[in-house]
Amino acid sequence: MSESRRSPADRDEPLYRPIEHTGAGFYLTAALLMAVVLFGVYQYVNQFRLGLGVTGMNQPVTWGFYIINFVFFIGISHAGTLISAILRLNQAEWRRPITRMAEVITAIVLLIGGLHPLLDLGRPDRMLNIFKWGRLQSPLLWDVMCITAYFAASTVYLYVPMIPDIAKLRDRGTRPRWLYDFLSWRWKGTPRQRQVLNRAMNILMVLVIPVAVSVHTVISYIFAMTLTAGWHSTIFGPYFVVGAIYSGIGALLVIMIVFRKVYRFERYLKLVHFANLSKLLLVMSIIWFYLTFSEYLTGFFGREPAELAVMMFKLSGPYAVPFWLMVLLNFVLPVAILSRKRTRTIPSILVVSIGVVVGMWLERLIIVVPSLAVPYVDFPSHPYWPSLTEISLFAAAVALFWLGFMVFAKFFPLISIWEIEEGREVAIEEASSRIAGYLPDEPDTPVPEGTGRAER
Amino acid sequence: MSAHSSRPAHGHRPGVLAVTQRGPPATALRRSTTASCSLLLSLACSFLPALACSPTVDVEQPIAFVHKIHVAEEEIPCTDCHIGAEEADHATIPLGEDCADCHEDGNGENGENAEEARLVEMLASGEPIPWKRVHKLREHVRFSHRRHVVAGQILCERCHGEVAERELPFSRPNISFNRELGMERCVACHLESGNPRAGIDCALCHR
Amino acid sequence: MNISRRRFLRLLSGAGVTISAHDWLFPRLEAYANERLAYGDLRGPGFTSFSRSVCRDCPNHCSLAMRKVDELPVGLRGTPWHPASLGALCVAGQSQMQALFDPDRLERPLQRPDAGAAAQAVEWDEGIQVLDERLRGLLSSGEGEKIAVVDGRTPSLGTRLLESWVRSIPGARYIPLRIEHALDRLVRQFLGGGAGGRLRFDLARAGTLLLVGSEILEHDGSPVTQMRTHGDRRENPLLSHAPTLYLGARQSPTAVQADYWIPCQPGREHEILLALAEALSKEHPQRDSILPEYARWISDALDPVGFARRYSLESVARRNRLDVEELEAAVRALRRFHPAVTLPGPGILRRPNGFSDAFAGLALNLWTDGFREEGGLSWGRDPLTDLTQELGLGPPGEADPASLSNILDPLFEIQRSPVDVLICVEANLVHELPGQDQIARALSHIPFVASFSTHEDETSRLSHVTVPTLIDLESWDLPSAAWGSPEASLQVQRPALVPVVEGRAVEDVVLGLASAGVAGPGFSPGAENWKDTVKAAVELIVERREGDLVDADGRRTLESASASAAVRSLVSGRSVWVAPSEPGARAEESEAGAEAVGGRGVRPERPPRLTDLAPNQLWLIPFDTPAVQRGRVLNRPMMMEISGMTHGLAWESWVEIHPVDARPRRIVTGDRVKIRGPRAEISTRAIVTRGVTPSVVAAPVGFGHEAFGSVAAGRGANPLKLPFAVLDKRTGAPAWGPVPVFLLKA
Amino acid sequence: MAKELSGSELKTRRWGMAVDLDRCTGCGACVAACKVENNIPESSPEEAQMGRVLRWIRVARREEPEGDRASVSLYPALCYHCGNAPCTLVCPVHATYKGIDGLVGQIYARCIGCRYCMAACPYTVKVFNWSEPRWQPELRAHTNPEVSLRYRGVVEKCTFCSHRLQRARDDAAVEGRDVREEDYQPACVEVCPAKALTFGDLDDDHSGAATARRSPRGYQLLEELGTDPAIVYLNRRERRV
Repeated sequence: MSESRRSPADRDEPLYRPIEHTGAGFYLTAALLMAVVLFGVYQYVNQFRLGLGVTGMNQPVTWGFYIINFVFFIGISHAGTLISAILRLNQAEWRRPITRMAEVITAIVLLIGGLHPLLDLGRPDRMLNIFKWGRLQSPLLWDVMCITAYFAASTVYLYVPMIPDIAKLRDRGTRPRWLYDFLSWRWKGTPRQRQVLNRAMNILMVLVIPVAVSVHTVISYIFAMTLTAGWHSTIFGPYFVVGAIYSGIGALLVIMIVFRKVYRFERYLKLVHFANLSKLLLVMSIIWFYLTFSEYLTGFFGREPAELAVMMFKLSGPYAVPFWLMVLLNFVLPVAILSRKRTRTIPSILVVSIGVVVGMWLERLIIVVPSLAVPYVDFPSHPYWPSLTEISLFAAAVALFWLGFMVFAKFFPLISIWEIEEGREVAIEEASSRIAGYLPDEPDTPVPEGTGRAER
Repeated sequence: MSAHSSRPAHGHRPGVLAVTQRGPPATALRRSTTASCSLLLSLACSFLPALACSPTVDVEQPIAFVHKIHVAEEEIPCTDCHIGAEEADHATIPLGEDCADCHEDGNGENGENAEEARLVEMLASGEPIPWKRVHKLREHVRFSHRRHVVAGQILCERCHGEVAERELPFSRPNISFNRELGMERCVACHLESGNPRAGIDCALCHR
Repeated sequence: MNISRRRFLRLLSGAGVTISAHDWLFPRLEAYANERLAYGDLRGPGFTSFSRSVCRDCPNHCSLAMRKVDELPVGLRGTPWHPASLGALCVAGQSQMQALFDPDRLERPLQRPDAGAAAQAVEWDEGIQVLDERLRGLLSSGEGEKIAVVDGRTPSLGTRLLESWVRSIPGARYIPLRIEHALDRLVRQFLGGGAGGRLRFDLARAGTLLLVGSEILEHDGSPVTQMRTHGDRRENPLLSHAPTLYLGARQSPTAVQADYWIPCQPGREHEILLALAEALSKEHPQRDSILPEYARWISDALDPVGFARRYSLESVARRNRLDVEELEAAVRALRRFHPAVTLPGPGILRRPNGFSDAFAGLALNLWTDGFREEGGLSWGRDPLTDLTQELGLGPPGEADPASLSNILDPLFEIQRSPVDVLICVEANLVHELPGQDQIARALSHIPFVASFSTHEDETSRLSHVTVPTLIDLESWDLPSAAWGSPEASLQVQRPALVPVVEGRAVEDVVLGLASAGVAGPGFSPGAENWKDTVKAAVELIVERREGDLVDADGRRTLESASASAAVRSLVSGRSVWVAPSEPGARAEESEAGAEAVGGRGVRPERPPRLTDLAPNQLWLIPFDTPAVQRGRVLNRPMMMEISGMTHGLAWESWVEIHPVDARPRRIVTGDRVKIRGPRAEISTRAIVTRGVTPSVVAAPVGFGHEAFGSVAAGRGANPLKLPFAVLDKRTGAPAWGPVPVFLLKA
Repeated sequence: MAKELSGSELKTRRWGMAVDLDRCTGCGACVAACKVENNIPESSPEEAQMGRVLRWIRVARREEPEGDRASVSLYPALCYHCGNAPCTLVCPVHATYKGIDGLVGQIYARCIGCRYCMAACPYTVKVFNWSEPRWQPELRAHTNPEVSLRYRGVVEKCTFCSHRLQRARDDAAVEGRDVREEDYQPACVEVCPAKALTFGDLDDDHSGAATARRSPRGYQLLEELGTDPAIVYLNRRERRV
């Protein structure tokens, strides 16, 4: 019936559907996720009251699930902004239905990931000491700065391209009106407004990439700046960034496939998008493997005892299962499945990307725990097993992510409507003229001055 | 609320709470913000008392001891009664026996008054005088009177003010910079003292 | 600003709720904060003072200073002028405060209608009355021989008092429960330091130290002296290159400190020793006279050729899976640093294995002749020895080391048990001796058992009356001389603080019984009160030894005139040591001691052979550690935590096994394992380590209390459940030597 | 009474320790002394099983396999008060810092419990209060008043008994002199029965600790990391810890 109220010419009606129609499934899922989140909150209150004793961390393994999840979630956050910024910057035309989802992932996951260090604090009540007495020398403080900057940048970067869509929603009279009214900044779509929007996006695009790279580099510095064997490595910066982008793409693919199914976006998210993204995933998988290989080979070849002890702990010790599972999920499976066109189907991509997300979580586990569990000196080691608190907080974080995504989808379109429209209207011409620009000039065209001189 | 107004800087300040109660313009969203803010604030308050170092309410001393009579008129040096000041960490409140040295016969040098009569009565009962402690150091502070008084040669007045002029017993801490008795004040004094031993190394003052 | 009525009310109620919540919360939180600050409140100006006492956890009797801040005890320190400890304290000694303030301490006597039944707290007089009646009954019927008293305390004036009270009753037996036996004592004498940190026995000339399972740094006795002596030996420039060889199954701290560890399975020490002796004696001028000595013990020795072949270094090394080079190095060391000293460990002697025992003595005699001639071994003189008589306590009885076995052996054979009343004074027989169930069964057949103990322990659970005792820090005594001290010292044990538990000293109970007529003729201590007795004793000593008085601090001799002042200071102030008038007066004792080591006159028994071990079986070797002290200190949480520290364990016991044994059983470090012996089964954690030899399970002794306070009870397992209750006949020490066991993953 | 001292008159020191492993028997007396002196509560059995024992000094055990056996060494391990301390570099709030006379301090009131310093410490000597420490009331009342009682959520570690240094400094200041070496000794050094621990000023060439440092037997733990620990181990045997 809503169809009848709107103009039949609105081809992008399916994109408004999730916002304007809420089924029982939504409430059920939300309630379920909410329950998980609330249980996590309850567990955290418990932890707040009783101290970190409720976790499974112990004397040599002083960092556990919270830090693993922190690195993991911040890594996932690279899905968005970085990918969408790079694709936008490259003017990759297939990006249009993807960027929004990627950016939403960033914003939500960054919020969740950024909370994890607080979960990990022994005295969360003294958290403000970081600002009051902060020492710039500590990589933890760099982290605080980078993550806040990244959060700010990526939220803005999510919000700015959303303004025209919000205006559309406002114009359609979608409730709550005040929300769209307030957020649309009186967007009318005037040429001036478009120009400002484009410029803002261009600036943000360029700005957000170094910030994003810095975030994960600095997170790797938390580890690399210590002398701990297995952490003290120069490759950690790029290694973390690559891993982050890798896991980000994996998460993006999962989200895309799930919401494509749920919200019936099949017309928008076509196989080509998945194929393109999965190629990117494949490339990242190979780069990731290359870096992992370099990291482990240098460690192994040097035969430095402490380094070797940590490595053996991972390769053949108690962490052998997660390690080889990680290699399987992060390298063997993606390469085996994604490198052939025949197997690059959506279900198999879903399997691979879930595998990548899990594999990247395992990678974080394998980076954080074994180095602590095998200290330089003789220290009786105790196996690290997460407690119920840690597991439920992890579950709560994941649930919160899905919940956040669902709630976002309830208020804002998951696919950038105006960009799709823009694509339809101007991009084909623009792209074809751009492609024409790549082609060799016709013989009768005069050669520009500059090129000629350069050749001489 | 007024009872808490004397709390030092790090303690709970009623003013902070009042800001949130004033209430921003009434949108549904912001109302809920108010609620959550006050919740957060009361949560935050729960940590502040751990920092409490002194009574926040006036305490009533068992005897209306007048420092003026003892210090200004009788010219008794501080350390005669507060024996710990030169020898130990805490300056200490004199024991009943120390009072009895002068007040035994129920006749102080200034003649008897009602308070002295009560003192003598208390001394006679043999029970220790129930002085209420007004100076409490925070648990993580290592403050040694000996270090300041003997090694640092800092006069009592420098911190405790004009005790000699005081006519009422102490119901509140009487550090001259009490309202801001925080690390900043310690550090400021340490920095300007010029004594090479009075550094600002944390372990000098933190246990 | 425009405020609607509704909004105003909302704000008002919000503020009200916040304020009232705050006002409700704040006082509580402040109370909470104040409670945390109450600590500061309790304290006065912060004046520090010290009061002295003596630690009686072990016979070393280290002097303690209890540090008090504003009269509140806050810690213990050693005092540097104690001749044996020189200011050090061992790990257990420092935890005494925890014993003092243990909430599980007994405060009133417990009475049980029947051994093992539920206990009922009774009034002090009521509890003693029961004991009184029992003893009086036997006394009046002249059946003194049915009374036995086991005393687990270290020797002191108090034990003398108890001893002479018991001995005054005709026939009654006084049995000191000295787990230390003659050889341990010798070890301690031998290594024990003298005053001023100088070794009393000049080990600089000892050259190689060959320790045959003798864990001088670990087992019983006085950790402080042992550790310190070890340190001194290392510091000695002459000795710093003299090697120490350790022959044993486990890399104990002693073995860790030794320069050579010759791993050796239980029961095969003799082989290696014989090989060493054979190699050494080839060059010995008295080889011909030595061989008959061998012959007395070894039938093999009758055939010198066969002996030489059988015990050649090569064949012994092969049989024991050792490198010949290792044994050759040992021989070189023994030869080079002549004369060597061999110290056989209790593990060797305690086993009913006269063979190794004898050989160890033989080797000792061979290689320590030089010292014997110079009279190197001499005993300090214990001032308490002469004192007891003058105090009216009668002559000290000859401590018969075998008497423990004399009493316990019949206990096992219940029918012949002559004991009607057994009194255990701070002696937890059931926990500390091997063969717990046997001992428990024996106790249950004694008509009346009384125990004196700070806690309700395993023995008091089986006794009819349990009388609380005081801890050393809150009672009076004159502990006996420090072990190994050449000038026997005397120190006064005074209450360092007001007794935490309102109780009575054992001696006060004894004196009370005696004054009520429960004593034999000839028991007439001057005072009725224990404190006065101690004071009188101190007075006496000062009188008799005026000239010898040494100030505790400066070690200056005091003027005679100040003797009474010294007495006062003894009782109220600081400790004073009395130098002996005739050092070394007991030379004959040293002979006896050496004799005990030589082991002559003991019938040799077959050593347990490796073939005795069934397939899949392992040897269980229980061992002592200073932080456990056979479980006597495990009521202190600190000891529970420190004892397993090097293995990363706390509050638990463990067994050490070799990977070779662990692998087929799929055991890894931290696994729970079951150890099944012929008589019992225990379950504890496994530590897989190459620090033990294969086919050995090494377990610390002392864990696995079933009672003894909530801290100790139910933690870990007691390996002494597995061996039989066997006592070494000669030394009276329990034999907890190797037991064949099965090891299973639980 | 104190004389006014100018800054140059006060001697700066670098307190350090020599641990003679030929003398150390691993008896654990230092551990007990430390627990008593510094009010370190006992962990509950459950916590201990998880590896959360609070301990500022411990006796570590190193096992180096040699075929079927191992050469075992025992050595006391405590905060090494590194000259170039990795933990102080990473602390975000200045709770662990390089203090006077080379001591690495830990301020519990400032610590936020991020445990970064623990992760950064190559010696694994810092411990964390995972839960509120449980004190038996009687024992809590008899704790050392010079050392604070810690609470859940903060990191703690050996301070070389810096409260003793503070006392010594006060005494010295009252007498108008410098702190002498004999004025100040941590509890573990004081109590060691084998006298394996020597404490002193490493900058003073004549002190016991400095002499030991020069000994051919001497070496620092993880020397190669460049942390410059203030504790030197002495060991004449080939096996080193």
